[in-house]
Amino acid sequence: MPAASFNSKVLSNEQLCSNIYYMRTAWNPSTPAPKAGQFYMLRAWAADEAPVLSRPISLHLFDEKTQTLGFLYEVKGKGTEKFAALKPDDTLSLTGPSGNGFPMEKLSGNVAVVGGGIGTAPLYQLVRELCAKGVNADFYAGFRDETYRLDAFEKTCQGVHVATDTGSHGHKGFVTDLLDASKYDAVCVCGPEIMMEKTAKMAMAAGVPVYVSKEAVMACGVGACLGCTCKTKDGLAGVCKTGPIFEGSVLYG
Amino acid sequence: MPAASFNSKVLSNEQLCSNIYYMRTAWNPSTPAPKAGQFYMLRAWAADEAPVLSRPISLHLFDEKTQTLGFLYEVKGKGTEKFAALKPDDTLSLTGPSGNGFPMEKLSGNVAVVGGGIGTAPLYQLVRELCAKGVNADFYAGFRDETYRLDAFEKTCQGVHVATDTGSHGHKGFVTDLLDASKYDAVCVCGPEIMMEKTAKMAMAAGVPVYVSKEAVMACGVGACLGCTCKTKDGLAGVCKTGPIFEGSVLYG
Amino acid sequence: MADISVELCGVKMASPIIGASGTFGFGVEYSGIVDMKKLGGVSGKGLTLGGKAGNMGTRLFETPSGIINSIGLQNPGVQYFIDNDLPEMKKLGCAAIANLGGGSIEDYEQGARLLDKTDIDILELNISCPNVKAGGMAFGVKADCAHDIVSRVRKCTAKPMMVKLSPNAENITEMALACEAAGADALSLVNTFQAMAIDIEKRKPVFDNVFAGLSGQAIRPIALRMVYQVCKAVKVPVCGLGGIATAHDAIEFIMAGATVVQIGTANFSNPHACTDIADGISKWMDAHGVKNLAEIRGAAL
Amino acid sequence: MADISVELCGVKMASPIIGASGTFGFGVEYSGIVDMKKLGGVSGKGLTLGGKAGNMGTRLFETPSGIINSIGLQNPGVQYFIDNDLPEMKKLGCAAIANLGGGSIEDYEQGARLLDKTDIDILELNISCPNVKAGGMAFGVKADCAHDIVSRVRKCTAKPMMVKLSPNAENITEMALACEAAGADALSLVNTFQAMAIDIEKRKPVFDNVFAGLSGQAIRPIALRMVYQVCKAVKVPVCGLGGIATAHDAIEFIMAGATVVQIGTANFSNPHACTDIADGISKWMDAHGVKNLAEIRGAAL
Ligand SMILES: Cc1cc2nc3c(=O)[nH]c(=O)nc-3n(C[C@H](O)[C@H](O)[C@H](O)COP(=O)(O)OP(=O)(O)OC[C@H]3O[C@@H](n4cnc5c(N)ncnc54)[C@H](O)[C@@H]3O)c2cc1C
Ligand SMILES: Cc1cc2nc3c(=O)[nH]c(=O)nc-3n(C[C@H](O)[C@H](O)[C@H](O)COP(=O)(O)OP(=O)(O)OC[C@H]3O[C@@H](n4cnc5c(N)ncnc54)[C@H](O)[C@@H]3O)c2cc1C
Ligand SMILES: Cc1cc2nc3c(=O)[nH]c(=O)nc-3n(C[C@H](O)[C@H](O)[C@H](O)COP(=O)(O)O)c2cc1C
Ligand SMILES: Cc1cc2nc3c(=O)[nH]c(=O)nc-3n(C[C@H](O)[C@H](O)[C@H](O)COP(=O)(O)O)c2cc1C
Ligand code: FES
Ligand code: FES
Repeated sequence: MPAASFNSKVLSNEQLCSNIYYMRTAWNPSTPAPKAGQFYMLRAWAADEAPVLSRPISLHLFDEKTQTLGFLYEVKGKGTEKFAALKPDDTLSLTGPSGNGFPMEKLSGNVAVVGGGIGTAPLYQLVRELCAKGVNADFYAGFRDETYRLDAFEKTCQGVHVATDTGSHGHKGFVTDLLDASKYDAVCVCGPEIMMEKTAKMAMAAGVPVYVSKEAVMACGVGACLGCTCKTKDGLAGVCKTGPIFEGSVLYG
Repeated sequence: MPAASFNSKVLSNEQLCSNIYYMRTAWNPSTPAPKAGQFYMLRAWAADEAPVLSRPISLHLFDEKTQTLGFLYEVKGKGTEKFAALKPDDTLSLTGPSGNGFPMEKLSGNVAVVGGGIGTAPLYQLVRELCAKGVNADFYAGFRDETYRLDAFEKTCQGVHVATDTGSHGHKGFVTDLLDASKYDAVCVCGPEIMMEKTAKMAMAAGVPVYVSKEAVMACGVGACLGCTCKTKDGLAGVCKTGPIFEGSVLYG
Repeated sequence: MADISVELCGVKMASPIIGASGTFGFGVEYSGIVDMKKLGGVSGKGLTLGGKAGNMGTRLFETPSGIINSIGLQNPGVQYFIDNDLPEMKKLGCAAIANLGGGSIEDYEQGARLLDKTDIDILELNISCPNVKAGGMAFGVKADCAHDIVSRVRKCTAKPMMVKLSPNAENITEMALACEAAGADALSLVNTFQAMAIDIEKRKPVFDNVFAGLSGQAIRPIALRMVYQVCKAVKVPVCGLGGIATAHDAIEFIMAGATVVQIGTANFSNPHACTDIADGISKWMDAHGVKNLAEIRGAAL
Repeated sequence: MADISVELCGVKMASPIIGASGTFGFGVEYSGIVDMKKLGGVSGKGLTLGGKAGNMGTRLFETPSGIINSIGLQNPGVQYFIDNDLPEMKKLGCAAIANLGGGSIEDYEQGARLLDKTDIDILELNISCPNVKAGGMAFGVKADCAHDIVSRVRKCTAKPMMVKLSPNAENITEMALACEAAGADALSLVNTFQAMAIDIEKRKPVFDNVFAGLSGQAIRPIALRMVYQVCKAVKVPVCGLGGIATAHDAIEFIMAGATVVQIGTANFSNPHACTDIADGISKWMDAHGVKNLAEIRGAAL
């Protein structure tokens, strides 16, 4: 289904902690329904304003009943700063949903869902979809210091395991310290590159399939520009179309 | 005295009517004091944001006691739109004061001060300075339909004469219909180019010296780029340094 | 409503707006976003005879009002395109333009021969891709090299052939005249400007290839100048591009003499750019009593 | 604090930051704004032997992240400069660089002879102004023409001579090598890019001369590429410019091999640009343990 592009009203845009915001916007029901692991290209500034490129942000929540999209984002630079300045009723332009999304058909039994920092963003919709189809999802989250959206995850998942670098919440150390991949039928992970690689290699060593959400700088977000490639064992792959979800063995095999 | 460049706090920024705003900002007393007919280059956006160039806006009011600068401006495009969005306590960058200003030493007796639309902006500080030195200033103002700041002019000037294109206020027609230049010792004018030319030619025909405030697109505003020239009978002249106030005979002689 | 249809090399187009090569996929990717029937055509991703994996390392970099790209002509090869992408492209409802790049002259010739037998509407010969290490660039820089390759490819196809010029050409007018003399039916310009960026933390160039191509609004004033110069010099129709983002920009290029324009980087800032521009041109023409594009084409020359 | 002083052609400079010709007056205009002692130098308005009234019509036009100018070398003439402006410039406390343009070779020669007898620190030979109708441009485009004029002016002065290159040169590396061979002590690049704009309401070019010069951040990625290419090719020191607006940008040029940089259009967006950049470079060096500019100069080559 090709991506659509539409303007959306901001419903709320809340600062959760230091640099983390949670924004809800109106979904346009004449556009394709998004699923976990997919993303939209977001823009909150005019076409002739900086930055030139729109910014990819994952689907954090899709509530078809209320026709609401949720985005969890961290303020990093120019683009996300402009998102943070949005107020209810402001207009946001969305292009998507893009990407393959998590392979729901391959996820069953017990699934470990592992997030690092803002990498937890796409995982909330994932655990929602997993729960909805009766899959048991345990959530493992690593943060530097402050945690966010754990309440939401706790309402949805059986097990929620937290690690922080500072020890302010949960285990002091890496989230991967907490994970025993061999207990699961599959692992899904999103976070900093080293953390994803470590998690993926742990899962692969345990013979458990692992699905990794990759990042890349994007221009079009719809597979048209070929700007967003990442290395895989079969050569370069486009993150926005072939990904952003890749099997660990394809990336690190 | 070379121009200074400083950041200033917005004190107020009020919409007077459709596209007309009146903004007050804090003057920096370590910078040269401005005088009527001079202007500042204003910027309310980052150096790397559009538009590239800062915008010249005339001194509408300078109150040395309260260290306040007043700017009266019309929203025309990108730059002035950004001014209009400013709120108290926002920061504005100012470069100036620039330009020659009205020749106070040549203004005495009875002076006609003639403005068209937003061209009235520099004339308020002018009538204030004229009154302060005991010169009688009559104010003639032409507007399309809506009028603004007349109350302020009325408090300062003996005679205030208004014309509007629509007839909504005062005389229906041109402000030049109201003016008998021969009654005055000098005429000062700022407004649309055709209106300035007409006024200047009337004054020149009556043998009365006339001072005209010119506009030009400006880059530096301090005489460094030579981008802001206008035609005079002695060749091209830089508006930001030699001007913006020119004798009518120099422009239209 | 003003008539914004045009004819380019005998191909009828609903509007003078074409999606630019490399920025618009094969059109299909934008088909959920853009009403393709309003476009004059889509110029597909640049093709090479045998296909290419494209460049390693950073491929995209944002600059003030522009982007630098180092895609490196990633493409599945001419035959794969013909078998898989062209049928989809032909369903879009606008002209299908195949953009052909390459390393050696022989590859260009063979690619053109293959495309000649298909139902592409126009062949756009890209002699200017700055991202391929071997060859490519030289053809686009020296007028005599360009003449050579264009006349040889000319013999391989009866399709309307539009040659895409590089702004890095030593002399854009001479380049255009050489390509016209060599048998080009139309010229398109500009491709990207050779540019670079340095990662000051790593203290080395951002791109593995060091140099890459700048596009977007930043380059428009230079692109417009080149289009103007070329339109003054040649008789064949010209397709103008380089930083066009609004109807206003497109009209500038048309007044400089362009018959059609292409929209590249602007699609990334506004996915509806192509149709917004087409609609905006009609509107402007209506407001100004202009009935068809011929009335304003070249008006500023 | 890191040492950001440099030496250019034997002239000691407090920092590698120079106000660019035509954008910074003779420095005096910015003396109430910028602490001139922090600058390496000021390159004054472009001079011609007999002076020039400059161009009629529109002189400035804003573009995305850039401006196009058509000043047309308005200047009071070399002798007037020597008598009236140079004394003021010499009081600023940084190097006084005289920028010399012209129409004929003879004018260049005579201008250089006059300047040779003054206490200017460096002569910047502008062979690239695109805004003067007769001559000017050709010198900046063809390497052999450039070689000719540079070697002739070389004979007229013992001052350090920095030749300013045009980005419109057919081949920037050949151009640089030709100027070096002809006796340039340093090279500065880039001047403005030939560009244009069209007033679509009037249906004609915005500028009376049709073409004018694009500067500002828009051109930076292309300017940086050219500086990098030239630094790879020549042995004389290079002064890099073109769209530098921040310390980050300046460091990019230095890592590409530039000894000093000039700041032009950025002064219009931020009148403190020159000193902000100088301070920003020190700060960055401190944060990165870089003690002097030689440590990073050319690091990305
Ligand atoms: C498919 C996909 C989904 C994403 N989902 C989310 C999400 O749900 N929530 C969220 O907060 N972020 C998400 N991101 C990352 C987000 O797109 C970037 O953080 C954002 O584009 C940064 O833009 P900026 O203008 O704020 O920062 P910039 O000014 O562009 O950059 C600021 C700093 O961040 C770094 N940076 C920029 N882009 C990236 C990137 N893609 N990855 C890592 N570092 C980067 C830059 O190097 C720079 O140091 C996603 C990215 C992708 C590709
Ligand atoms: C010395 C001087 C003093 C000025 N004082 C004032 C003042 O006190 N109050 C005030 O409201 N304005 C004043 N102006 C005019 C003001 O600078 C412009 O209206 C402003 O720069 C427009 O910027 P913009 O980005 O909003 O519009 P833009 O987007 O730049 O332009 C919008 C439209 O306005 C036109 N325009 C742009 N600049 C000018 C101009 N300089 N003259 C006429 N039309 C223009 C454009 O052609 C365009 O059609 C002054 C100008 C000068 C030179
Ligand atoms: C990501 C990207 C990929 C491109 N790939 C090609 C290509 O394969 N073939 C080609 O002829 N031009 C290619 N171009 C150049 C564009 O078609 C166009 O000439 C250039 O970007 C200038 O136009 P713009 O400023 O509107 O983008 C590419 C441009 C971009 C940005
Ligand atoms: C208004 C203006 C006037 C200029 N005049 C001259 C000049 O007289 N001589 C010259 O060598 N360069 C001149 N230039 C070019 C600048 O010195 C500089 O090379 C160019 O603008 C690129 O740098 P920038 O992007 O930092 O402005 C001028 C540029 C501008 C914008
Ligand atoms: S971002 Fe354009 S192909 Fe992925
Ligand atoms: S605006 Fe630069 S000299 Fe007047």
